[in-house]
This record gives sequence, structure tokens and C-alpha cells, in this order.
Amino acid sequence: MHEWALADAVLKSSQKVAEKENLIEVTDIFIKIGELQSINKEIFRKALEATLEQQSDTQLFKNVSFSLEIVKAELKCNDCGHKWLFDEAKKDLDDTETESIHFIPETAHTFLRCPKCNSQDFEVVIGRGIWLEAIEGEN
Amino acid sequence: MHEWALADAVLKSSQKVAEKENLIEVTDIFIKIGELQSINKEIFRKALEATLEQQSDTQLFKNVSFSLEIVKAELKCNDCGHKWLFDEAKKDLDDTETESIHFIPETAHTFLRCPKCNSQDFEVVIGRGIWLEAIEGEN
Amino acid sequence: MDPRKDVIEERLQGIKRIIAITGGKGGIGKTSIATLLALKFAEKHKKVGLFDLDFSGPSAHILLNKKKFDFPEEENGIIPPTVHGIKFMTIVDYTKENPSPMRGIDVTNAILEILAITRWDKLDYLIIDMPPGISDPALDIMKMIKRAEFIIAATPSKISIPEVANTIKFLQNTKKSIMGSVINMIFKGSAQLEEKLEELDVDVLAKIDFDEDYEDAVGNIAKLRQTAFAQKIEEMTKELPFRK
Amino acid sequence: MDPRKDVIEERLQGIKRIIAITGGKGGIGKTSIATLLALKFAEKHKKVGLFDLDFSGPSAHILLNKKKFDFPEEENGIIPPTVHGIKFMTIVDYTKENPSPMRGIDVTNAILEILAITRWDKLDYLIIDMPPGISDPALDIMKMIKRAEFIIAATPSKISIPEVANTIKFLQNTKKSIMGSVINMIFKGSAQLEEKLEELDVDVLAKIDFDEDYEDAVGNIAKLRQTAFAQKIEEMTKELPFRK
Ligand SMILES: Nc1ncnc2c1ncn2[C@@H]1O[C@H](COP(=O)(O)OP(=O)(O)O)[C@@H](O)[C@H]1O
Ligand SMILES: Nc1ncnc2c1ncn2[C@@H]1O[C@H](COP(=O)(O)OP(=O)(O)O)[C@@H](O)[C@H]1O
Ligand SMILES: [Mg+2]
Ligand SMILES: [Mg+2]
Ligand SMILES: [Mg+2]
Ligand SMILES: [Mg+2]
Ligand code: NI
Ligand code: NI
Ligand SMILES: [Zn+2]
Ligand SMILES: [Zn+2]
Repeated sequence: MHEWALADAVLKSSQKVAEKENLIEVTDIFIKIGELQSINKEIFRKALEATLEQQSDTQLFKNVSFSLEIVKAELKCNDCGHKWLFDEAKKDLDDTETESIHFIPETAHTFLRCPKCNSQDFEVVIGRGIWLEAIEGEN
Repeated sequence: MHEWALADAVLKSSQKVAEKENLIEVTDIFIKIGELQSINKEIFRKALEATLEQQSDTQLFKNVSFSLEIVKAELKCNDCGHKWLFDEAKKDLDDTETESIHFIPETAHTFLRCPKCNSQDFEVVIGRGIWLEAIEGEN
Repeated sequence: MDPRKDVIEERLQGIKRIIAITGGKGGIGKTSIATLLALKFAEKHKKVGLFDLDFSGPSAHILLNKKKFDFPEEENGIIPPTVHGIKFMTIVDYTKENPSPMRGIDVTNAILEILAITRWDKLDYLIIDMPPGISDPALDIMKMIKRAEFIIAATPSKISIPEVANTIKFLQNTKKSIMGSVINMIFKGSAQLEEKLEELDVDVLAKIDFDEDYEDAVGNIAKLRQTAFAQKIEEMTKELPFRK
Repeated sequence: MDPRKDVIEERLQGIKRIIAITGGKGGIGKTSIATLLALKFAEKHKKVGLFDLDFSGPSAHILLNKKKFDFPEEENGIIPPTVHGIKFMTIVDYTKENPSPMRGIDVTNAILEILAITRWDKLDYLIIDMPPGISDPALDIMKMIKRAEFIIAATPSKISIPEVANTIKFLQNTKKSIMGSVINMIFKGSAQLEEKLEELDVDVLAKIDFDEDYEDAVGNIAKLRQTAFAQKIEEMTKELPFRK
């Protein structure tokens, strides 16, 4: 599963923030998952836990809990201004296309079109991929 | 003066907004001038007034007053993260360079460098050029 | 609110036709086609403008042998300077040939600014020289100038065919007007490319051979006008899409 | 906060040297140099990776005759598939050769994503094939991979010299390591270009003639290996900058 690489990134980032903030223990990590990337919450939680076990600095994360939130993906056409949700658009994608976007969300520009003007020139306003929202801990 | 073309744009934009909002008269136009473009407030006011006289729809703007505000230009290096002000940087520019940036603000990337790492890869966080902030009027 | 976009249509309203020379890859002759086309129109006393949009590698000025980079005249905006009968806008007049690294958002802003302040006045043709690829400048021209028509530069190389096919598909997706394709740098025929163009329903407007002496003409207007390349462009302007 | 950037260095830590093939214009041989260099290293049993970063016109797969676009294997990330002994990452495995119009910000995001998830493992060389121009991808590589070294592709054409000079000045500005320049597509000498390179203090690593038969070798690995181009790249790898 390629999610492990992203889980690893989240933990590395959290560790960096913790060091900067002089935390001796991280208790909570708040993560947002942009819907565009179609990452399953439970799979990502498992990826985080598995990655944690392989990490050296187990002390820092020994009692950490993960809060995962899915963020709806909103798209906006740069050409005609139309806004729409990935949720509505994805029913027109086949499995391979969804999988491509799962690996590299920017391939959305390859497989999606503005439902109003057919343009591939759109913006992912929100809900692209993995985002480290905040961490909490003790120092 | 090339400012006339931008003043014209501001009035066209204001007219469009006024029409959308069903205003029969525009009383105030609030404009921000990004410092990067080195546009003189009084010259721009004159440009607005001169352009107004040539406009057809004088009724809409017959009692309009312009509020002009200069916005300091903030730059941020994409390479090292350093932030600085155009105000500090511009003393190193010669007249031709300042004039280039006056016409096309993006030539800042040609003539400016990050003072910390020398990179030309920086972002104009705020204060690029002419911005129509708001209009007020009666309907 | 950005006021610039509301004035672009008016700035371009005196222009009869706007033709963007695009294609997939770099180095396939876009700038040569754009510049020779503009020169040809000027020769025929057409009012013609040339807008070099390849900000990262502007080169139309090299073909035109323009070596002085003064600021264009100001008069209620910017008046494009005339070079060999062509109203010629190039960012080089502002960057003075210095490196100008811009990200996509900067390119978009610079295009918007130039379109908002430039007074082309009345033109029969505005020719736009595009940078390679479907990136910000191409997307911006499609967005900001809805009535632009496209000429597709292409070479017969196996390396370039998939990319040119993708550019065409992309334009067709949003129903852009494609005037046709100019096949350039032909060595040993162009059958595979022509098949692809046929399949995509794009006409061939001109076929230009690879010319070992073309480089000698670069920057020399008299020589440039005498190249086989110029001859083919001349013939092309008599074709149907230009008579419309 | 974007977690991806914090993991890139670690993802690349098993790689001894990272070499980006850049230059000014398109169509000057960047992809050919990158691909032949990777093939050469593979031949010599070096561990080598090739990363095609030209998302708008990916073409290394055409030279390598890769025609099947399956998703790369997943294992704690993505394992680049091996093609002719090269670990090869191309966006084509995900776009399946469809048009992929991305703005600068999208290109940056896609590069970040690929760098964050790809497990190159141990490599002697990672070769990066760059798109033309100093735009987002070039800026991103310089920003995200500080230790990248650059090979400058250049052609003797008058049209391409100013742009290649600008690319070099730009890299020198931030003290990037330039290994040297490969001069490609030589017809009638390259004196003017060599003078410019000398002036900018950039070594010439190889000089490659224009070869009318090169195109026939595109997509045919056996033929490609026998081209004069491949021969010159082989000689180049014996040069000082590669022995460091
Ligand atoms: N028909 C041709 N024969 C020989 N050389 C050509 C021909 N067309 C273009 N060239 C050369 O190819 C290079 C790229 O041409 P250019 O017009 O700049 O293309 P682009 O704008 O697509 O990069 C230049 O060095 C030019 O001199
Ligand atoms: N030395 C050469 N002789 C003949 N053709 C060449 C040579 N080098 C490159 N080409 C051709 O020029 C075109 C551009 O080469 P490519 O390697 O794709 O450059 P880039 O990646 O800079 O666009 C291709 O069609 C290729 O076959
Ligand atoms: Mg996007
Ligand atoms: Mg900027
Ligand atoms: Mg060009
Ligand atoms: Mg290439
Ligand atoms: Ni997965
Ligand atoms: Ni002025
Ligand atoms: Zn749309
Ligand atoms: Zn910096």
C-alpha cells in the first residue's frame, strides 16, 4: 500500500513540529484527508500505526491518538467559474482513473472535465490530499 | 501614461459590479495600489478622473469619489522562506529596473533576489498592483 | 477584485483575427512559423501584431533581429513598437534579455497585465507565439481570449507525435477552433504524423522540409524572406482557412 | 501543514548523485541525453534511476520503447518499475498517455507527491529529465533537491543561445552545481555557443553532431545504443565530473 509512505510523512512532520515546540510527548495528531485522493480512513489509520511501530522515537508517540477527518473535494473551473464536488464527478470515473487520482491527485486534470464547459482547466479549491492540521502534546 | 489603461479597467470593473448590484449611482470606489508597481496615488487619481470624462455612462459615476490606498509589498522566498519588503529592496534597483516593474510587476523576478539566499524564486504575498477593493452606491 | 480581466475584450476588439501558434514540444518551429507569418502579412500590407508569449524563452526578437530594448511608448496604455511592419510585443523590452524565472501564477499575471495595458488598435491579425506544452500560458490564452484560433506546429519525429496529438485533443475538448497544422522539419516524409492528423481531423496547412541553411537566415530579414520556409508560409496564407 | 516535504530528503538518501538535465529551449536533446545517460549507466551495472519530469510532454518512455502503462508496484510507497535496467518513473504510468493539462501549482503538487511516495532505494545516479524553461518544475527541483547537479543541454542555434545563457546565469545565481554542457545538433560548428559557455565558465562535456539517422533509432534500444549520440554520451561518462 502506498499510503504507508504518506503516513510516514505525517509522522516525520509531527516529530519535526514536536521538536520545534519542545514537546516531550505528542498526545494527538489531527489529520485531514482530502476526498480527491480516495484514501480510506481505516487503511490510513492502520498505515499510521504500522509506521509508528517501525519508528525509532517511540517515546514521543507512545500514547498518541490519531484524529482523521475526510474533507470533501471542491473543484472550480478556471474557464467558466463553475463549482462542483468531486463526489458528484467521480461516478463517471472508471476504477483505473480513480486509482490514478489516488496515487497522484493531479491526474484529476487528465480524467475530469468541468461539467458545464468541458474544460480540464480547473482548480482543486479544497480536499486534495493528506494534510497535517495540528498536533497536541505535553512539554 | 500607461496608468490610464489601468484606470479604465477599474472603471469598467466598477460599472460591471454596479450593473450586477443594480446600482443607479456609484458614490465611492475603493482602490488598493500595490506598492510593487510604484504607481503614484495622485497620478492614478488624475488618470481615473480623465478616463471618467471620456466615458459614456457619466450618469452612473457623476458624483463618485475615489479612495486610494497604497499597500506595502511583501515578498517571500520560495526557496528559504525569508520574508522581506519591497520597500527595503527597491533601493538596490536602478531607474530602468523600477520602471520595468512599474509596467509589468512580474519583472520583479528578473531584477530582485532574496536578500538571504539570492534566489529569484519568490512570491509576492501582497501588494502587487491595482486592486478594486469595493464600490458603494445607491439603487 | 482584479479589474484587468474586465478590459481585455475591449482592448482586443479592433483585432479581426487572433491566431495562436501552438503545438506540443519545444523546438518544433512555433516561433519561426509565428514570425514568418507576421512578416508575410506585413509584406502584404495587412495590419499585423505579434505577441511573444514565451516569457521563459522569448525568441521572436532574435528572428526579427531586434537588438534595442526600449520601453514601448505610453499613450493611454502601451503602444507596441513597430518592427519590420509588425506591431511587436515582447517581454524582452522589459527584462532586457535577463533571466526571468516565473512560476505559473506569475506568468498568468504578466499575461493579464500586458493584455490589459496594450493598445493594439486596429489589426487584421494578431499572431501569438506560444511556449511549449499545455501549461499556464496556453490555458490562459484559451481562457482570456475565447475567440483565438490555433495553428498546430508539428514535426514528424516519433518523440513529438503523442504530445501534439494530446494538444489537439485538449483543444477539441473545449471546441476551440483549429485552423490546421504546419508540419515542419521533414527529413524522410511524415506519413505517421499525417495519419495521426487525419485521424484527429486536422488539416495540413503546410509541409516544410528541414533546411540546413535556415539557421543562416535567423536574424537576417532579407535572407529569412527568401527561405523555403517563408515560401511555404506564403503559400499557406492563400489557403482556405486564411480566406475566411 | 503539508507533510510531504518533510520526507523527501529521506526518500532520496540512498541516492549518491542526482543529475538534472536542463537547458533553455525545448527540442534541444534533453530527453535524449537523460535517457542515453541512464542506459549507459545501466550497461555499466550502475544502479540508475530516471525520472521524467516533463509532465506536459513526457517522452523518455518513447525513447525507451515502453508501451505498457501499468501502475508501479506498491510497497510502503511506490517501487519504480525497471525498464532496460533503469528504475523509471514517468507520469505516463498514471495518465496512460492522455492529455494532462496542469497549471504550475499542480505541477508542484505532483512533483511533491511523487518525491514523497517513491522508494528509489539505493542508486548510484538519479537522472532527472527536465521540461523546457525556468518554470515551476525547474524551480521546484532546485528548491526540493538542494544537492541536484545540472547538465546543460544546448544547441548552436542563434535562437537558443540567449535562453541557455539565462538558464546558466540563473543556476549560478544560487550557486547550483553545474557539471557542464552537452552541445547537441551540431551542423556547421558551434563556435558562438562555445564562446558563450567559456564566458560563463561552463565546461563542454560532449559535442554531438546532428545525425539524420538518429530518429530511426528512437524507440529501438539496440539501434539507440549504436548511435553516434550514445557513443558520445559513453565518452562523456569517463570525463572528470563523473569520476568525482
Ligand atoms: N524547417 C527548418 N529547418 C531547419 N531548422 C529549423 C526549421 N524550423 C526551425 N528550425 C530551427 O529549429 C529550432 C527551433 O525553432 P523555433 O522556431 O524556435 O521553434 P519553437 O518556437 O517551437 O521552439 C531553431 O533553432 C530553428 O532555427
Ligand atoms: N543529435 C541529434 N541528431 C538528430 N536529431 C536529434 C538529435 N538530438 C535530438 N534529436 C531529435 O530532436 C528532437 C528533440 O530531442 P529531445 O531529446 O526530445 O529534446 P528535448 O527533450 O530537449 O525536447 C527529437 O525529435 C529527437 O529525435
Ligand atoms: Mg488543479
Ligand atoms: Mg511571484
Ligand atoms: Mg518558440
Ligand atoms: Mg524532453
Ligand atoms: Ni493505495
Ligand atoms: Ni507609468
Ligand atoms: Zn467550466
Ligand atoms: Zn531565500
